[in-house]
Amino acid sequence: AELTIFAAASLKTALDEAAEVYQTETAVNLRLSYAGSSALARQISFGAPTDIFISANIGWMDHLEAEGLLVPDTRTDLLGNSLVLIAPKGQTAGDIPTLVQNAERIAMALVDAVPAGIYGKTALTDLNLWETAAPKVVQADNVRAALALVALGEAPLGVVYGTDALAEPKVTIVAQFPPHSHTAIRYPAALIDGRDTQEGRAFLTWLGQDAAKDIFSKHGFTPLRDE
Amino acid sequence: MTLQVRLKHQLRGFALDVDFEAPQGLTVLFGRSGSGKTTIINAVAGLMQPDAGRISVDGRVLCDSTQGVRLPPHRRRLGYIFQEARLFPHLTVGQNLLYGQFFALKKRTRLPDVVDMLGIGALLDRRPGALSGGEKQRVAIGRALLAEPEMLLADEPLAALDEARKTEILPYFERLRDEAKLPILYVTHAPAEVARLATTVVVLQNGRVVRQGSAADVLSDPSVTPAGVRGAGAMLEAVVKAHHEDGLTELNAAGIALFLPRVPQGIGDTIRVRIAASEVILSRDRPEGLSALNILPGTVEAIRAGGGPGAIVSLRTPAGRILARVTRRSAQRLGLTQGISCHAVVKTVSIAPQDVGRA
Amino acid sequence: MTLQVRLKHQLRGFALDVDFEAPQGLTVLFGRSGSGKTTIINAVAGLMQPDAGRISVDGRVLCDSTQGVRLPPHRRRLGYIFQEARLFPHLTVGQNLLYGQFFALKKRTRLPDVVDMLGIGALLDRRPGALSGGEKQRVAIGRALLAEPEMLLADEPLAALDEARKTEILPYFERLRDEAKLPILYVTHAPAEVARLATTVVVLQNGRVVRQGSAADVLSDPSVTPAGVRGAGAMLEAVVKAHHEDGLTELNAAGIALFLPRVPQGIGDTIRVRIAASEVILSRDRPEGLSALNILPGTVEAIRAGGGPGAIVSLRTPAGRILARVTRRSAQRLGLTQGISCHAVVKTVSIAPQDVGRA
Amino acid sequence: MTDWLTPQEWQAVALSLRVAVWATLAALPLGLLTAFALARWQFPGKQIVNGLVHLPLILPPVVTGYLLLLTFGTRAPLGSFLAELGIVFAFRWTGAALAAGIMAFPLMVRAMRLSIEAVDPKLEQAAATLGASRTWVFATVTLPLILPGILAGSVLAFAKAMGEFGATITFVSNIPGQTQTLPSAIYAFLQVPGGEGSALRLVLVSVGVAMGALLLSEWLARRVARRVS
Amino acid sequence: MTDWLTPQEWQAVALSLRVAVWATLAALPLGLLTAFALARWQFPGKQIVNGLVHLPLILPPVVTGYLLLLTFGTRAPLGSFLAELGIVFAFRWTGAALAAGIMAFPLMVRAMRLSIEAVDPKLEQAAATLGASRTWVFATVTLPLILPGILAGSVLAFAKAMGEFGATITFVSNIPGQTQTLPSAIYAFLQVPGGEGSALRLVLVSVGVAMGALLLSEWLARRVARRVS
Ligand SMILES: Nc1ncnc2c1ncn2[C@@H]1O[C@H](COP(=O)(O)OP(=O)(O)OP(=O)(O)O)[C@@H](O)[C@H]1O
Ligand SMILES: Nc1ncnc2c1ncn2[C@@H]1O[C@H](COP(=O)(O)OP(=O)(O)OP(=O)(O)O)[C@@H](O)[C@H]1O
Ligand code: MOO
Ligand SMILES: [Mg+2]
Ligand SMILES: [Mg+2]
Repeated sequence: AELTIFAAASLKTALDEAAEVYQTETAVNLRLSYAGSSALARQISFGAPTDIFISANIGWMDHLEAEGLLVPDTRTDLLGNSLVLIAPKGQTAGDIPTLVQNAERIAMALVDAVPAGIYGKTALTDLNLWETAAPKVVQADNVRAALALVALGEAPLGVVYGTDALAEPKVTIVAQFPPHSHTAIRYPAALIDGRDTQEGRAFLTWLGQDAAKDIFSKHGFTPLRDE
Repeated sequence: MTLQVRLKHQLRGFALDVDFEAPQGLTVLFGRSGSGKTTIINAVAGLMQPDAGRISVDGRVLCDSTQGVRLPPHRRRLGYIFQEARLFPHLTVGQNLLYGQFFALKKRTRLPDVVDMLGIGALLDRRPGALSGGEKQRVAIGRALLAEPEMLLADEPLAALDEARKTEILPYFERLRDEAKLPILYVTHAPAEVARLATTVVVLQNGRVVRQGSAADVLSDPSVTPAGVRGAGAMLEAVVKAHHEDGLTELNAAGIALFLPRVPQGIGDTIRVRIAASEVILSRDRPEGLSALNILPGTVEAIRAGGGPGAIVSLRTPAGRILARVTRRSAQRLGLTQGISCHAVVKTVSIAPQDVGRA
Repeated sequence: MTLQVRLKHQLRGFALDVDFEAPQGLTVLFGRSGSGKTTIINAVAGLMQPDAGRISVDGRVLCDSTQGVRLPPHRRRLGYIFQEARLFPHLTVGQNLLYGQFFALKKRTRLPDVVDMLGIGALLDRRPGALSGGEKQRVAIGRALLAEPEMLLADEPLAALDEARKTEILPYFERLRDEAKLPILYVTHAPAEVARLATTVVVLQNGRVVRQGSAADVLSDPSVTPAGVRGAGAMLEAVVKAHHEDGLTELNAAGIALFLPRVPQGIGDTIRVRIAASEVILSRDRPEGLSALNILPGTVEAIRAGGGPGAIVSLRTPAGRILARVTRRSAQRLGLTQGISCHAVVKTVSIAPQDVGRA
Repeated sequence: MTDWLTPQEWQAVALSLRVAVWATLAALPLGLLTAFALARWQFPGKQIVNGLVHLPLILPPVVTGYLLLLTFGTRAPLGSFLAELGIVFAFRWTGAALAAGIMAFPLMVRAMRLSIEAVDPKLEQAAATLGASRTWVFATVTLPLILPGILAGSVLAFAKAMGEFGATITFVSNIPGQTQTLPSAIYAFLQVPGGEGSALRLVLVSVGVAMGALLLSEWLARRVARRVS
Repeated sequence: MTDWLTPQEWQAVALSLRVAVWATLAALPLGLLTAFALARWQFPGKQIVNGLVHLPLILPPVVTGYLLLLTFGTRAPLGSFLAELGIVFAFRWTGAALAAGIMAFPLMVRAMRLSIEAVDPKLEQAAATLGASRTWVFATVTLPLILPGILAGSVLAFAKAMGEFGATITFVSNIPGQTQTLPSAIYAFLQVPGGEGSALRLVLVSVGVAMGALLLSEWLARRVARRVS
C-alpha cells in the first residue's frame, strides 16, 4: 500500500526519520511531499492526491476543515513547538528586551503571512517590543530562510522555532519566548476527504505513539497526543 | 502568349501609370534609372500590389484590382531574375539552381546545359557567400531558367557580366524567346541587348510609357532614341544566302548582298540585323576601294537635325529603312536633302554578333 | 601617388597571385567575372587579409605580411564604391551621403555638387529601402566621393546605370583623376569606360595579371584585346584647334584635322581621343564625297588575322598608330600588305563623348 | 557514480530532464507559430496575444502556478473536462512540464520572433517566384534561416524548464518520483538546516545538464551559421 | 483610486518599478558588451562566460539568492569590501535591483546576441572604409541596427525584473518600503487563507505596469523597424 503525505517543510528532518522507521515496520510505502503549509493547503483544496496533511499552521487547517476537505474527527494536534530568539554561534544568552534593543537587524519569516513570523510578531507585541523591533526586522519568505540569515551572520538575531534552532549548528539559542506571549504553536494533522483508508488512519495513530514521539522529541518538537 | 499590363501605383514622390502589351517574344522595358521598370516587373510577379490595375497573360488574369483577383506569386508560373541576385544563402549553388525545378511541372531544362552555358560548373558546391558578383548573377539566371517558367522576368540580368560572358548568354535568351514561346519582360540599359533581343520595346519615362511598339519600329524611329542618340539604328530582315570559306556569311536583303561574320543560322533562314545609325557612312556616289563590304543604295527620306552637331538621316533602301547619324556639316557638304539618292556604307564587322538576331 | 600591390591569397578553388603598380591616375582592373577583381580591391581596402603580400601607397604601407603591418580599413583613408551598394538601411540618403564626410579631414567636396551630378536631389530624405537599383548605386558613389578619400576604389560603379546617366557621371571621375590626384582603382566590364577613363590598365585572368601598362599601350596592342575583339582601338593625342559654330570641335593631331562633337576643353588643350578599331574604314585612295569628316593617311604597319573572318590592321599615321578591324576579304581585296599606304576613314561621331578624355 | 546521488535524487534528475525536454518540445511548434504570427501577421488583438505570451515572465511564478491550479486543477471546469478525456495535469509530471513550458514560452517566442524579423523577405519573395507556396517557402527558406533563433530559443526554454521551481511546486506540488523535479529537491534540502551540501550536489547536476545542453546548442548554432554565411 | 491600494502597497509598486528600471538600465551596458563579445569575439573561456551568463536561468532562484548572499552579504569578503567603498547591496533596494538584474541578464544577452549576429558585417565594413573607427562603426551602424534586439532584450529583462521573487527575497528579504517588491507582497497575501483577492489586486497592478512597458517597447520597435527597412 502507499500513502501520500503533505507535510509542512519544517517537519522534513524529523518526519523523514519517522517515516523510515514506519516503512521498515510495515509494508506501507510513504510518499512525503514537503512545502510551505499554505501551498500544500491550497493544493489540497484543488484536489491534490494526498492522504494525510500535516500543517504547521492552524489557520490553513481550519480553512480546509471549513471547506469540508478533512475526514471529520481525524484532525488532531500532533505536535507543539517553541519560539526562540537565536544568534550566530558563540553569542551569549540574554534577556529579550536587551537583545532586541541592541540588535542591528532581526531575521524573521514574513510577519503577516508565514506562521513563524506571525507568532514572532505576536510575541514581540505582547512583550511591548514590536515598536522597537519593527524597523530592524528583515522578513524572509519562510522560517528556514530566516534561520539561514542568522547562520550566515547576516542578521545578528532571529526569531525561529525551537526545532530550527536545534537543527542548525551555526546558531545558538539566546532566549526563549515565554509560551504565554504567543498563541500555542501547533501542528495539526488530518486525513483528507475521500482518502479515508485503514492505512491512513493507522499511520496517523502511529505518529502519536511512543516510537514516533521519541523521534519528534529528539528534534525538538513537543508531542501533544497522549495515548 | 501575350502579357497585358495596366497599372496605377502611387509611391512617395513617384507615380506609376502604365498600360502596355507584351506580345510573344521579348519585350524590353527601357528607361532611365528610377523610371519604374523594377516596379512594373514586381507587380507582374505579384510581389507588389498595385493600387489599381489588371495584369493578364492570354486571358489568364494574374491580378485585377476591380475583380479583387490577386494570384499569389507562386501560382503565376514565372521566373524572375532579380536586379540583385537574391540567392538563398543557406543552400549551395547547386541547390539554389534546382530550387525552382522542384516545383516545375515538366522539367525539360537540364541542369548540365544551363550550368555549361553559364560557366558555373566549378561552383556547384559553394555557398552564395563565396561567389563573385558576376558569379552570383549567373547562378540567379540559371535558377530562374531551371524553374521552367511560363513567363520570364529579367531585371538587368547581364549588367554585372563581362562582354565575353554576355556574348555566351545572349543566344540563350534568343533561343528562349524563339523556341520556348515564353513572353519575356527584360530590363536593360544596353542598346546592344535591346537591339539584339527585343521583339517589342516599351520606353518608360517617369513612370509613364512614352513609346511602345515593335523593336524595329521603335529603334528605327529617329525621333525616339531610347538608347540615347548612340543607340539609334535600323533593323533589316535578310535571308542567309551563303556561308563563305573566309568566315563571312552572305545575306540577301531584297536583292542587296550584305556580308557579316559567320552566323549560326542555316541557308535560307531569315534573320534580323541591326545597323546602328552611328556606324553608317553616307556617300552620294557609289564609293570604290573601301574596306567596307556593304553598300546599300537608297533615297533620302528625311533628315532630322537634333540640338547638337549631328543629324539623323533616314534612307529608304530596297532592303528597308536605314538610319545614318552624320554631322550637319557633312549633310550640308554632301548636299543631302529629301528625295536625293545616296549610298549607305556599312562595315561588315559593325554588324556585330550582338546585333544579329533571328527574325 | 602610386599604389603598389603584391598579393598572394588562396581561396577554395581560386588562387590570387598578383603584383602590379597603379600610378597616379585611374587604373582599370579588367578581367572576366570571377577573375579576382573584387578580391584585390577588398585587400587594398583592408577588408580581406591576404595570405601574403604588401600594399603601399607612395611608401605608406597599408599592409605587409612579412612585417606584420595591417592598417585597419578606417585608417587607410579610402573611398570604396562597392559592387553592391551597401547603403546603411537605418539612415536616410542624405545621412548616408554625409556619413564619411564626418570623418573626412578637409571637407572640400560639397554635398550639393555631388547630389546634382548624381541626380539624387529628390531622394535625400528617403531610406535606401525605397530606392531603385540605379538610385542606390548613385548614392553609394556619392557617399564614397564625399568621404574625401586619398584613394578611390570603385567596383563596377556604373554597371546599373543608363547610358545618359553614365555620360553625366563619367566626367566627374575624369576630374577626380586629373584634379584630385588620387589613385583610383576602377573595375569595369565596359570598353568605353576603360577607354575613356583608364590611365593604366591591369588585365586579370584567373587571379593573375596577364598584362599591365598604360591605357594607350594596352588598348592599342592588337594582341591583347582585353575588352574582347570589339574593344580594340587606338588612342591619339590631339590639340583643340577650334570650336566651330555647327557644334563641332576641330582638333589638330600632328597636322591632321579631326572633327568631333564639341568638347568642353579650351583651345590649345591637349586631349586624348579613342578611335575604336571596329569603326575605322580603310581606303587605298583618299575617298571623296563621304559623310565621314576624318580621313587620316598612313602606312600599314602590321596585319594580324585572328581565328575569325576579321583582321586587325595597324596603320602608322602622322597622328599616331590607328587600328582598324576589317574582314580578311576586304584586306585581300584592297591588297593590304605591310608597308603599303592607305587611308583611315573615321566618322566624326564615332569618336563619341565617352571616348574623349583629357590627356 | 550511482551512489553519488540517492535513488530519490536520481529520480528527480530523470524527472527534471523529462519535464524539460517535453516542455521544450511541446512549446516549440506553438512557440514558432506564435512568433511567426507576432512577427508577420496583422490581426486584431495582436497586442493582447503578445501580452499573454509575456505574462508568465511578469507574474511571480507562484501566481502562475496558482492560476494553473485554477485552470487545470481537477476541480476546475477545464481541468475536469480534460480529465474526462484522460488528460490530467494537476499533480502529475505532465503538469510540471506544462508549468515549465508556460514559464519558458516567452523566452522561446522572443528569440524566435527576433530571428524571423531578421529574415529578408526578399529571399522569401524569390522563393515564391520560383513556385514555392507559402508553406514551402516557410519550410525551405524561412525555417532554415531562423534555425539559430529556434536553437537559441529552445536552449533558453530548456534551461528555464530545468530551473523552474515556483510555478511547478505550486501547481503540481513536490511528490517524490512523481512531481519532484531537481529544483524542488534542492528546495527541500534548503529547508533542512545543514542541507546545503546535498543541495549543492543537486545544483551541480542541474548546472551540468543545462550547460551540456547549452554547449550542444552553441555547437549546432555554429554549424548552422557556417552553412548560412 | 489611491485608496484602491494601501500606502504600503503603493510603496511596493513604486519600489518594484524602481528596482526593475534600475536592474534593466544597469544590465544594459554590460549585457550589450557580453552579447557583443559572445557574438563576435573569439577568446579563451568564451563558453565558460556563456555558461555563467545562463546560470541564473538554470538555477532555482532561491539558490541564486543564496549565492548572492554568500557573495555580497555584509560578512562576505566582496560584500564587506564593497561596503567600505560605500556600496551596500544586502537588505537594500539596490540589492533587489542586483538580484533582478542578474536574473534578467541571460534574457537580455540572448536577445541582443541574436540581433548582433543578424547584422550584416558588410555594412560595418562599408562604414570602416568611410573612415569610421571600430567604436564609431559600433555606435553609428551596429547599434542602430540592433536596436530592435536591445529593445526586445530590455523588455524581457524589465518584465523579468518586475516578476522576480525567489532570488530577491532570499538575498534582501522583505523590508516594507525598502525591499518589499510587488512579488513579495503578492507572495505574502498568498500565504494567508483568503488572501487571494488582495493578491489579485497586486497581480493586476503588476501586469498593468509590465504590459505598459511591453506595449511601449513594441511601439518603439515598430518605429525602429519602419526606419530600418
Ligand atoms: N569566400 C570565398 N570562398 C571561395 N572562393 C571565393 C570566395 N569569394 C570569392 N571567391 C572566388 O574568388 C574568385 C574571385 O572573386 P572576385 O569576387 O574577386 O571576382 P571578380 O573578378 O570581382 O568577379 P565579378 O566580375 O564577377 O565581380 C571567384 O572565382 C570566386 O568564386
Ligand atoms: N518603397 C518605395 N517608396 C517610395 N518610392 C519608391 C519605393 N521604391 C521605389 N521607389 C521609387 O520608384 C521609382 C521607380 O523605381 P524602380 O525600382 O521601378 O526604378 P527602375 O526603373 O527599376 O530603376 P533602376 O534602373 O535604377 O533599377 C524610383 O524613383 C524610386 O525612387
Ligand atoms: O509552513 Mo512552514 O513550516 O512555516 O514553512
Ligand atoms: Mg530597377
Ligand atoms: Mg566583383
